[in-house]
Amino acid sequence: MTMDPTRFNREAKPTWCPGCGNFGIQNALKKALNALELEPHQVLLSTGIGCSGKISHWINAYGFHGLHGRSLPVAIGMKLASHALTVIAEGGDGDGYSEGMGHFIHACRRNVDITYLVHNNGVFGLTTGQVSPTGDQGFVSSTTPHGALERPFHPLALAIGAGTTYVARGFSGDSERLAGLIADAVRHPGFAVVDILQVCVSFNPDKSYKWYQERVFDLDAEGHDPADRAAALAATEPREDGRLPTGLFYRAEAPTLEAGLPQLAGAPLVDHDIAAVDVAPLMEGLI
Amino acid sequence: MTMDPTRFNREAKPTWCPGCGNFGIQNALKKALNALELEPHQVLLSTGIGCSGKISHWINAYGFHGLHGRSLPVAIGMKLASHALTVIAEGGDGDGYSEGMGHFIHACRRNVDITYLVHNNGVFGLTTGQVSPTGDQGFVSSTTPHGALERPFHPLALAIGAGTTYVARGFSGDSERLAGLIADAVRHPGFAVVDILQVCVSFNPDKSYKWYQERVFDLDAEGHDPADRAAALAATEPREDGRLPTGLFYRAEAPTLEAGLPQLAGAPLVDHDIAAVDVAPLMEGLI
Amino acid sequence: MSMNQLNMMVGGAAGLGVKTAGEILARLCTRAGRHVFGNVEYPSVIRGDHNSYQIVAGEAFQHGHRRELDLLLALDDLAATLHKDEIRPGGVLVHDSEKGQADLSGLAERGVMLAGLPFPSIVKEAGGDKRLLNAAGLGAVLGLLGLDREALAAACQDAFARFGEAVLAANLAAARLAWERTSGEMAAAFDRRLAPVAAPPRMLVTGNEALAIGALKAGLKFYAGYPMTPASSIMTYLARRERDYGIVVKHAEDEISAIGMAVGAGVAGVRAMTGTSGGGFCLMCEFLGLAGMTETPLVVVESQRPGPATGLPTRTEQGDLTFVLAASQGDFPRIVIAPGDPAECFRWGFEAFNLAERYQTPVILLLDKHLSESTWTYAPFATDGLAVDRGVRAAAAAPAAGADLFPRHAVTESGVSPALRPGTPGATWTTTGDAHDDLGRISEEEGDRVRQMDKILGKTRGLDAGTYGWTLHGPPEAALTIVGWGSTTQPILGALADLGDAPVNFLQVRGMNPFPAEAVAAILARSPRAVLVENNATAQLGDLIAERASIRINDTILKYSGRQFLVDELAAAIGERL
Amino acid sequence: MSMNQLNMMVGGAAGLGVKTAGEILARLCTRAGRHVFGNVEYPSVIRGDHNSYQIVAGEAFQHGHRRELDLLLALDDLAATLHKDEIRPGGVLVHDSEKGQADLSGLAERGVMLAGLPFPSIVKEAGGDKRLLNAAGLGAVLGLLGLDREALAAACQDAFARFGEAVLAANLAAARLAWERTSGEMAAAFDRRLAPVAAPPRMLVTGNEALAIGALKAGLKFYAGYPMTPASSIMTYLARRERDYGIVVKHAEDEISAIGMAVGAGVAGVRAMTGTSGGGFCLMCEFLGLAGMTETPLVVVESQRPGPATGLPTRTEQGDLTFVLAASQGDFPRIVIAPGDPAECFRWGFEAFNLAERYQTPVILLLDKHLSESTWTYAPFATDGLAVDRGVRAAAAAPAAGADLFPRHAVTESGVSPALRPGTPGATWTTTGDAHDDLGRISEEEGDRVRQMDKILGKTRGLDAGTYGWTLHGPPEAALTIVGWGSTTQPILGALADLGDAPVNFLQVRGMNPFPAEAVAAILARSPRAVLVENNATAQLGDLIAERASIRINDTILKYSGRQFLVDELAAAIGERL
Ligand SMILES: Cc1ncc(C[n+]2csc(CCOP(=O)(O)OP(=O)(O)O)c2C)c(N)n1
Ligand SMILES: Cc1ncc(C[n+]2csc(CCOP(=O)(O)OP(=O)(O)O)c2C)c(N)n1
Ligand code: SF4
Ligand code: SF4
Ligand SMILES: [Mg+2]
Ligand SMILES: [Mg+2]
Repeated sequence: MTMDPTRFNREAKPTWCPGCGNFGIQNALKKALNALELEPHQVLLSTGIGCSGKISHWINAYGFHGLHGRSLPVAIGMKLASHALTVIAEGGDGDGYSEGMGHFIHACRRNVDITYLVHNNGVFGLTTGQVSPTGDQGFVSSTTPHGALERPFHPLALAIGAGTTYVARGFSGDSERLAGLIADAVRHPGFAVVDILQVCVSFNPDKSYKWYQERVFDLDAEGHDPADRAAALAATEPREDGRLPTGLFYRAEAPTLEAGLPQLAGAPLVDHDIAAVDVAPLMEGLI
Repeated sequence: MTMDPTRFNREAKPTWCPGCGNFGIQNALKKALNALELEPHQVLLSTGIGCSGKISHWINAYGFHGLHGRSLPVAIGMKLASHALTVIAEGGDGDGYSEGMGHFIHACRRNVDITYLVHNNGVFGLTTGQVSPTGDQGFVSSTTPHGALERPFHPLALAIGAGTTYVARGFSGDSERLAGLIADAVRHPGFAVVDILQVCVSFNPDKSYKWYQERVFDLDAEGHDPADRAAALAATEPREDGRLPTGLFYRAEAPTLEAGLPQLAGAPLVDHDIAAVDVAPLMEGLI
Repeated sequence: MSMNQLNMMVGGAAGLGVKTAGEILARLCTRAGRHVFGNVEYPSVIRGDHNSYQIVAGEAFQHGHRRELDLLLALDDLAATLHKDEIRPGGVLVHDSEKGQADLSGLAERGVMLAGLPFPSIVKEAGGDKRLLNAAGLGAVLGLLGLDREALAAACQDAFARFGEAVLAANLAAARLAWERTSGEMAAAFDRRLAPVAAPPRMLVTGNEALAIGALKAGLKFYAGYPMTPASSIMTYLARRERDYGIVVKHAEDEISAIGMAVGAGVAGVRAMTGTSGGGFCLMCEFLGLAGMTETPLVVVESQRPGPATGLPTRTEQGDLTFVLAASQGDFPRIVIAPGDPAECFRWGFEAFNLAERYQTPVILLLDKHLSESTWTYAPFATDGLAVDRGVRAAAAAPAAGADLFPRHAVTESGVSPALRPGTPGATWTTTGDAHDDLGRISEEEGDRVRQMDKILGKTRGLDAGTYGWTLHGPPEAALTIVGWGSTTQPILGALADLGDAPVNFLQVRGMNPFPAEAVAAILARSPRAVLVENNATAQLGDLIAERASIRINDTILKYSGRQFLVDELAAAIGERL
Repeated sequence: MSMNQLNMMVGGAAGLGVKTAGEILARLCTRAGRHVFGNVEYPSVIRGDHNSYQIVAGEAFQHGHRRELDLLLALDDLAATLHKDEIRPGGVLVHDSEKGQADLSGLAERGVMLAGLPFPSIVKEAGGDKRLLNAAGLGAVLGLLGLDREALAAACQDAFARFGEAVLAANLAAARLAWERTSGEMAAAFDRRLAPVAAPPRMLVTGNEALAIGALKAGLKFYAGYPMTPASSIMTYLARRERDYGIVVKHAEDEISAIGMAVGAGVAGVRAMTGTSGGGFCLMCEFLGLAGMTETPLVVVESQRPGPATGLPTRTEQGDLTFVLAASQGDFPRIVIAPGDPAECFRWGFEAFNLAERYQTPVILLLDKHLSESTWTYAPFATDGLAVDRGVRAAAAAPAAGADLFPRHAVTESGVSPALRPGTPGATWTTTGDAHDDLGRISEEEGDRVRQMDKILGKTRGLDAGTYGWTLHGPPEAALTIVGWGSTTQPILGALADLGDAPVNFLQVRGMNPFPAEAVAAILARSPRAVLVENNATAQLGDLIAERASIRINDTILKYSGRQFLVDELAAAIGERL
């Protein structure tokens, strides 16, 4: 049976600005889910608050649009409760790298089999353009009228440092390749991060499609070995020529957290029968 | 005028367990402050909650013992308000790397001229020994009776990844060398992290003084170049022989956040006269 | 209504410059000697959907907005469709007659004048695109309001000069082309004008701006925040002035850090503030209690928006009162004040710091989107009489007898311990969020615990909310007493003005904690009938009055659609009770 | 007092095994057919300072602890010094007569028997060190209580066998050496015994254990938490059973993550819980509101300790009631229940999940350290009649007519929308913490907002706290009505028992929200005099009653030293009012 390629579409039209990179990400995600031959009901999205986080409303899957900065804990709870589902956490760079930084680092080391997509546009879009942790030093925004003083970090350097087992970067302007990275990330057993360079036409117009297109390239083309951790870290360093590597930075094999939980070896928790749990032995134990 | 070397002592006796590594850290900190020729009133401590965080009660300096996980934001506020003071943030690994992880990463990139000392004992001491984010995988504790599943990270790998300009590791069993690292960290202009391998005799007894002494060594002895970022990152990787590098991992020069604030070029904010601020121009501006 | 009384709205998709056009109009009205009220409505999206800016102007103080529009400038079809029925007979709809598709049937029959303009052609002729639409619309409106060519040029100069010559020229051209079409016959048929009237210079000011200026006047030195509507504009207002006023403004990584930094700055000895809305305030609860326990002065602004959760991020509600009064575990003194308008925002934005230092405890200023982002007109606020009071401070660091520690939490008669700024030579102090003794040392002794709890809980006893915590507007005795707080203050005053000599007064509660229980109880006791007016679903002030003043007001006028009461809507609801 | 009624305390520095010894004694008493109450007091330090474990045992149910000790086992000088004056005439002090330095003067004169033992020599002779001290102490106590050599051996076997042969042998040796010294003359002079009496088997159970078992019975599948006394033992109890019961227990990186994971698990369709104390609850506020807004079932345990801030981390207080009732911005339904003892912890630990799923909203169980960590004895809780009710669930995923979405927030008569578990084929749904329409789509329409707010705020209307939210203990009419809640329940009942036939009854409030306003008002209306008994500084239940039942109770008995009321202390305070 061939599947309807439009099955992840929803009727409603996204409210993103015309030209926003989020459209490309939405497209890529749908393509990836299609390529993975999933049905909409098998997918559960946990998203944050920001322009990015609204995506769960416009992908036909079960979708929970939660709090700013908190998509990861929710997604982890979802996966542990219902591990037969494909669980994807998604949000912005403000969401994930500012408010949610603690969860991010801990998700990296926890290695639950979920996928995390970060729409990285260098700004807080929905709150009208304040600099984000990946925005350039000197970036002028309403909260930094004299230029941002903090230096941005490369989120993937942190992801690798914290032990993530699948680390990639995509570009919102190349849906096709991005779809491939997302599909791969979902296939990867364990925590998979895809940081996505995303164009924000309204608040970061200097980093336009053209600006990115002149800079992004695929690490693959340089013969990068994603098993080489040091090389992956090196790839996160700024380049003199300003070029921006994308693609798969790092991949490693490691048991998922779920693999360490024998109680998940059978049916997902959500399928357990809870009508008649016997707690008599516990009470016996207290006598 | 020579200074009284006991001036950082307080009357009260610490309530730490006999043999606790925190005594060594307390000692080292006092030695460092002494070596820096500071007066007690020039030092302001911001500490977290845990066995470690109580240290501010037993160092004769101005001390603020705040919340679990939040010593860094408080310390940053202190420094920006009163930048002539030496401000030190201090707490445990649960405090700083679990509850406080988000603040840690952002402090690393913010580069405010404060020093951060982490008492890293692999456990939550004060709450009776639950595994911390630097505890070993498989560590059995009350919250992980079947062994911890998450892999520990090396906090210094994260610190370097996030842009810290001074990154070192000390050992609570070697006060002398630790004091040197702390003094250096305080001298360093910018955010300085000293992660301290700390013995917890009550909840992590396997990692005893002896255990550590058999493993720790100074990176210096290997000819490590602290200016070499890649080498510093490599030094955070686990070694096959199980040995644990200490000493200065990485140091870089970068302008402090304060340097980017011309309003701090004169007197510290705390010395500004606020009796007669003229807001008439602001109101004019709204007409 | 006089021809100088105006109720106008600019509407259009986000991104079309609705707010810019609205602000220009509001400022023009202000400079023409009018009092103005401006209400901005926008959804939580960046482009598209629908924004509106409503301007109510007249010779008297303007309390709020009302439904019957004199003029609607519809920058797109959706704006025309959504608001056309709000135009009164005799009013005008300025719309796109060239490409517009909105169904305008019935309007002419109702006596609405249709000022259709070929906007696409106009902006093209002016040498630009959609970005000139708001200027063209502005030109049309100014034509209708009888402004002459020079006044139009001056208005454009004022609004667009800062974007450079070219932008100014294009906008002026677009404005002029539209002005030409409306300033003749159409203007003649319209019964409103914007002719200047003599008036003292007035600010057009939001609650957030007024509060920020008050805080600067108080000597604010440090502000940390994390963007969250409707509090963000406090941070951005302050950030822009950071160098001029020698303060530091920090966009922190999250709200926990923001309040943590403010606490740290307060500990270090400067006046510090943070601000957020309900969601961010959730994350601040723990530090709030720490400030209470460690006796650290701190000012927190909580500007409400409709909850729960993300709710309606850009709309208005008064739904966080109960939360703010109870936030954080345990008992500690907190001062909570809900200003009712920008003048009160200024005053309490100043005074909050004196209270915070005098009582060494957190002070919360409770605003909401309506108060934070709407504009009113005021003469510059008087600053004489505003004296900085930093509370009890130790002159020098004499340690407690027999101890090496300055007694940071010394028990005194007032309950306030002398403060000592870190850095002062001669001693040091320690403090902690753990229970402690007078010297700030951790203590689990029952005696210390009770002693210090009695001390902190007692220290705001001297603060008499009876003196500042309420205002009874209107006649002291009336058949009906309206009870409200915060941003409903001005709509209620507007409604009362509408009701003329009706036997109704208005008890505005401002001191939420400490609470002016006696005064409120006395007023309610002598009032034959009371009705609560609140911009929330459950009448939270009603609960507070029941708890504190032992009177349950059962009659309520509540609105919780995310919008503020319109003056006329409220007048009608009150009128029904008379 | 019968010779079977016992009030004993073990005291000593943290690290000396006070708790272990206390627990062994408590279990021995239980197995000897006694009802037991055990109270543990310890500071927030790991070694040193002072811990105590008090055991009150007798043939009737034991409500709480009281001052007059029959026996004090002082493992060090500090314990002897701190508690020696609590020993009644005729009671015994077991102390170190070899190296002990405590001033014991006056005790003998008061008729206290001094059971001095050479503990250092004993532990040395047993081949060990300080770690055998508690076993030696235990031996001494059991000797005094008349246990024979076999009973002593059995007790040691029970307590120490799990640590291996060698440890058992050493402990037994130490215990026996001490037993030999006390079991003769000294025991003969002591008037209390631990001879077995016939009784059904009883559990020795804490509130946290009872709650955890109730939750497991309800089908709890997921628990996430972050260590925080006094909630931690729920997590550790569950973690140990995680494989047996097929559940997942996660120690998260912080409390935000803990509640976030629980919300995620709830969204996915399992019964999920988190737990913390006040400081951690601060960090959970935002997710609490999100659960309310998205209609996600969730159970949160808040076990209070004295605040504000870190306060007294290992002590007890009821200071978070107001906070828990108001936490998070905006209005949403929350069910808050304060169980009064382990039996109620079990019942509500079970029932909370039914309520959470029936009303699709958060349920908070409010405990405190006293209830969480003290032990009482109960026959195993009855489980028949406990039926799992998962609320309204859609059988299959039929999307709303004309839409591709299952209407997650459909407006129904009851206000509860059928739930659909993610993974169900045939449709999908979306939901959000933003204001939304019936289909869970973000909506800023005023109509949708009001419709959904009315829906969620109305849905707990069917939950009648009048039926479960209160208990009137004692005679229906009385001269004095005690009003209390939560963990003061048992001390109050104990005090009432002490007061015998005094004309006093006790209104225990259990449903904090919804609140049984009518019942409370009716009871208070017919009571000539009422007094609030609360373990906090400001009588928070008093405020709640004033707010909800319009009655202000001015007479209060408050304790906020971080310790629970002693039964006799409370009986005296109540007695003064009779
Ligand atoms: C706790 C909390 N703090 C602040 C906000 C306000 N807020 C909404 S979206 C946002 C930032 C969005 O930036 P990002 O995550 O980068 O998403 P983008 O809009 O750029 O996709 C903020 C700060 C919030 N909703 N909740
Ligand atoms: C918000 C909050 N959560 C939890 C706690 C309880 N708590 C106190 S100390 C501690 C852990 C301490 O571990 P660590 O920071 O490693 O310090 P250590 O005791 O090992 O020095 C925790 C979880 C708290 N005080 N506040
Ligand atoms: S503001 Fe930026 S990120 Fe948000 S929708 Fe517009 S273009 Fe996209
Ligand atoms: S528990 Fe561990 S860290 Fe805490 S005082 Fe004892 S030895 Fe030190
Ligand atoms: Mg962004
Ligand atoms: Mg630790």
